[in-house]
Amino acid sequence: MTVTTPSRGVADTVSNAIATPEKEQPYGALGLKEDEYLAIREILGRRPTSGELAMYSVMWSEHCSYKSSKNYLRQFGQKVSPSMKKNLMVGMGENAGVVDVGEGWAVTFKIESHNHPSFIEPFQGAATGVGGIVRDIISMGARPVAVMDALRFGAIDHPDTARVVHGVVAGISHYGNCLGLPNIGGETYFDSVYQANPLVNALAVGVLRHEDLHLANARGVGNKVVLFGARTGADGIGGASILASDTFDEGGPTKRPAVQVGDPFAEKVLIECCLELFQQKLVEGIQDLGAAGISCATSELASNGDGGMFIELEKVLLRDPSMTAEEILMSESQERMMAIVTPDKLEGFLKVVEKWDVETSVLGEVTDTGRLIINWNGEEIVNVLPRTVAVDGPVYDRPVAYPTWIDALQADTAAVLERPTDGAELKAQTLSLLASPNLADKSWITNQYDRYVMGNTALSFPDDGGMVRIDEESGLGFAVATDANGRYCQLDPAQGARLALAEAFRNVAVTGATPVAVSDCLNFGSPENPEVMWQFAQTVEALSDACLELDIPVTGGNVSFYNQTGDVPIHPTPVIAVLGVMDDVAKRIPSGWQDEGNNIYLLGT
Amino acid sequence: MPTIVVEVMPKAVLLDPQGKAVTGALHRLGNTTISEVRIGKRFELTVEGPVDETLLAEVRAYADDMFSNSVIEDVVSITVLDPSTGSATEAA
Amino acid sequence: MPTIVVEVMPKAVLLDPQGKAVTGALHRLGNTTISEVRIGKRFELTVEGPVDETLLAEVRAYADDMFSNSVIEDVVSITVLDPSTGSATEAA
Amino acid sequence: MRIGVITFPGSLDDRDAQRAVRLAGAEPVALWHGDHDLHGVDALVLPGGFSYGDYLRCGAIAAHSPIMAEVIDAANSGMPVLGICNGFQMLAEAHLLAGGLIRNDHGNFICRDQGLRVENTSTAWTNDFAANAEITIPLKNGEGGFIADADTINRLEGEGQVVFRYLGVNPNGSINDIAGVTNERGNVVGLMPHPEHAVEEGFGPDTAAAMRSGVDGLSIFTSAIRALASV
Ligand SMILES: Nc1ncnc2c1ncn2[C@@H]1O[C@H](COP(=O)(O)OP(=O)(O)O)[C@@H](O)[C@H]1O
Repeated sequence: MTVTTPSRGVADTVSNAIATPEKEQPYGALGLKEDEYLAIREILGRRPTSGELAMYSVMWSEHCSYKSSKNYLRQFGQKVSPSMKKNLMVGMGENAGVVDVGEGWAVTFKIESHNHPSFIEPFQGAATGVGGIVRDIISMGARPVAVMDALRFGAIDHPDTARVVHGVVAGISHYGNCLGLPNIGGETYFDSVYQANPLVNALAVGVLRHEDLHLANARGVGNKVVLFGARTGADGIGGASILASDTFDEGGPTKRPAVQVGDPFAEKVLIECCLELFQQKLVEGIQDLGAAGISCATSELASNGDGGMFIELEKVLLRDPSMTAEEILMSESQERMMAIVTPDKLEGFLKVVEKWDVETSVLGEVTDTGRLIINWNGEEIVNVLPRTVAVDGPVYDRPVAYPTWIDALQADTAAVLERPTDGAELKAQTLSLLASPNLADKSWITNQYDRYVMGNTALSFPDDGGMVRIDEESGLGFAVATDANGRYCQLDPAQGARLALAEAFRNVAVTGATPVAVSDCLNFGSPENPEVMWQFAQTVEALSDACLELDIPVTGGNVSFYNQTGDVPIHPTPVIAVLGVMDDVAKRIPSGWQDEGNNIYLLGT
Repeated sequence: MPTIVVEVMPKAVLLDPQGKAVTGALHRLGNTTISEVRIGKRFELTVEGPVDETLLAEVRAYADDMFSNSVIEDVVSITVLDPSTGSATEAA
Repeated sequence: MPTIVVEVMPKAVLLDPQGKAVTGALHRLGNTTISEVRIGKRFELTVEGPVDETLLAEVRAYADDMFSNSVIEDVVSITVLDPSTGSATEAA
Repeated sequence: MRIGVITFPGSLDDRDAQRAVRLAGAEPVALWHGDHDLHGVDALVLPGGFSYGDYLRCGAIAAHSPIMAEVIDAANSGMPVLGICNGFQMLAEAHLLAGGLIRNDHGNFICRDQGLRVENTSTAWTNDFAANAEITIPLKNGEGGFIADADTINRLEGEGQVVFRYLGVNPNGSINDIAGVTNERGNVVGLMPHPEHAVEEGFGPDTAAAMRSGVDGLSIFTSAIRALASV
């Protein structure tokens, strides 16, 4: 038997992999450790094909596999009371959590990071961050109805800060406005720890009728696997694994082409198209394509389903016909979705996508083999147990170490600071506080965001929480707030996390809404740094305990590690989002004095 | 007065959403022969005085640094137009 | 495959705020010789098959009607680039 | 009274415009850009949004939509046609209204509660306002700078075709603070600010009386109903 070396267009096949066990593979460059590579060989009983290696490498990256955080995140699922579960229609683990808000309505929301891409290309990085989180919301069967953004930038007077700030804000503005989603709030802080590692956390909220709930699973032998939306291109290849799992310092620019370019128009059309598909009950399962693209969508859909999946990869519509099979598997092209459709509904499905001018290709079908098999021009290039790619990735119990510097930091209290001694000094101090970037007016940001679109915004800038009407008849609505204070968390991660939760909870409560669910975006340094891991452990433990105490479930979120410049990690920054339910938005309570003659009360301790 | 023309295009491997939208419009209008449209920018710089090597070096730097974003765009040409002679000279 | 390049500029008599902003930026960076920057668009149309007079007429119509808005912009050139011969032919 | 609201791919404020039509007392009719059918409506609204991503020029690709042929015929035969923001840009691209709209002079998208003066109250969309009424409605756009050559501006000003003018702040660099214009006949009106976001108390712009209580936009829609009732 002659063995061909894989090259452009000719992929490394399974039989090729069996015949050439000794072939050296670039697992290191793809971000896999040696023992991880050996584990893949063990799972497969042979060396992986290059396509399989591509899939495992992106799916086993920190970003997709949560390998350093999984052991901790379990607590969110364990520390729950029956009342916390009562209104939860979908909990952690799906694309986004779903909460029953009454009257047959449900709300889904989630916050996610796009930090590293936003440093490399601020505009596109932040824009595609919004795009990604919105697709998570659509894939639950919901109409996205609002976005928020929690931002951290470097020192305001650093020469690079303007590039990042203006790029990020313009990117969020461009994508969110163009989707027609009101921006109902967020946060903006400047601190030099975020200099080469800004944080861009985007939150989206969606609403749906109970019966419209959709999940990401591929069930039913013979059902079709359909890819629709934008064409697959060579942008963002390896973006998830390389951008989100490794620090970049000097090596930055060489990885630049790994950015993705967003097309909010394509996403807007995709939203309307999906909603029409849902309304006509034309899809069984659905998954958005984000980090790890087709690798992620196929393996997750298959492992959440009850059988296997077979697809023919050459049927993927390409923007660049010279792309290799591996590149297609890894591409992070935006604005794509994958659906499972029963054969009898395929015609109806194709009619709807055609109406919206959305390109579509039927890639294959659900099988009963239990395996995910991918062919490329008639040859098998992937044959794996889907769970081994999507679910049973490596799990690490990383070493933790108490950061001894924290004692000195805590001892250095504000008590030692000099106090103003006269009125003039007090005035000067007050003025400099008011002028400090973190307290100053943020309207130069919020004025770039559309807060009116959809006509349901009951609260937004400058209120502490945003509020949106769901039902025009009854006035039912929801409120959301996000909060985090990295400086508190640096001093004491556990207390900082509790404070962030408490503040978001209060910000929702003061609008008049009842807090019902939490989503969190945990932004930390490298998990390979034991002190960072200690901060992370403290945070998750405290947060899960505090949620139990407040009787409010965590329904989903995101972990972003490797946020650091050189060896210096960012302050631990767990951004906490709290969702509340408001039975009638007409009764909302805005911040700020409303009417002359009102009494003023100070509550609490 | 001479004019320096700098042309910038989105990188070929990256998505050009604008171009995609226009391609779609042409196809809806019935065109079948134009397979792709990509849209970039054309900068016309009016220069006071002569165009010398110092200025061209400066313009090349602006082109790379300000007129284009090297992460997502390429400078495809820099040309000097001299209206008095009607000549066009490639300068990059 | 041949490429047709269409170039569009804002009308000279009208304000070009984008160009004005870039001019200002150049001056703040210390440049004194570039008196004005104007920013237009460059369309690259990839054509399947030969470029004939019919297609060029069609492209001229698109250029006037869609690629530019005659109220505020001018089509400044239409050029056919043939990669096989390396030639560039003015077509408008 | 049936008022059609056309949805283009990328339209965003179409459902809001339908709500405004309903709150004003007419029946909203959803129309689709790809149809050649106005379904017998009495008036038309081209809503705001980012049709076709606002790529190329805002409204330029939408102006080539199939339904625009019917819109142009209807406008030329006197039907009241309103273009809001992106809709205004489409009407300008289709040459139903004079001038063009370009990128804001400050380069950014801007969302704000905007003061306006209604300078022509004889159009199909402004007859329900008092002369020179000062109103506040939300404005939100990235390319709202109105531009035209000097002759056109002189003609628009001279003939009273400037319908809305920005008050206080010029938010985008529009020539002469022009926020909205009409055609000679007064049936076609385009404006950058969004009257459909100021039709319902609790969800509108802030006013001196209370937060989010502004409903000044409603009169634009009631004007059309009045105009139709009087023919
Ligand atoms: N990046 C942002 N995106 C959206 N809204 C923001 C952003 N930053 C701040 N805001 C909004 O600005 C207002 C004031 O924010 P902030 O200064 O953080 O106030 P506070 O300290 O009272 O929370 C809030 O309504 C907040 O939601």
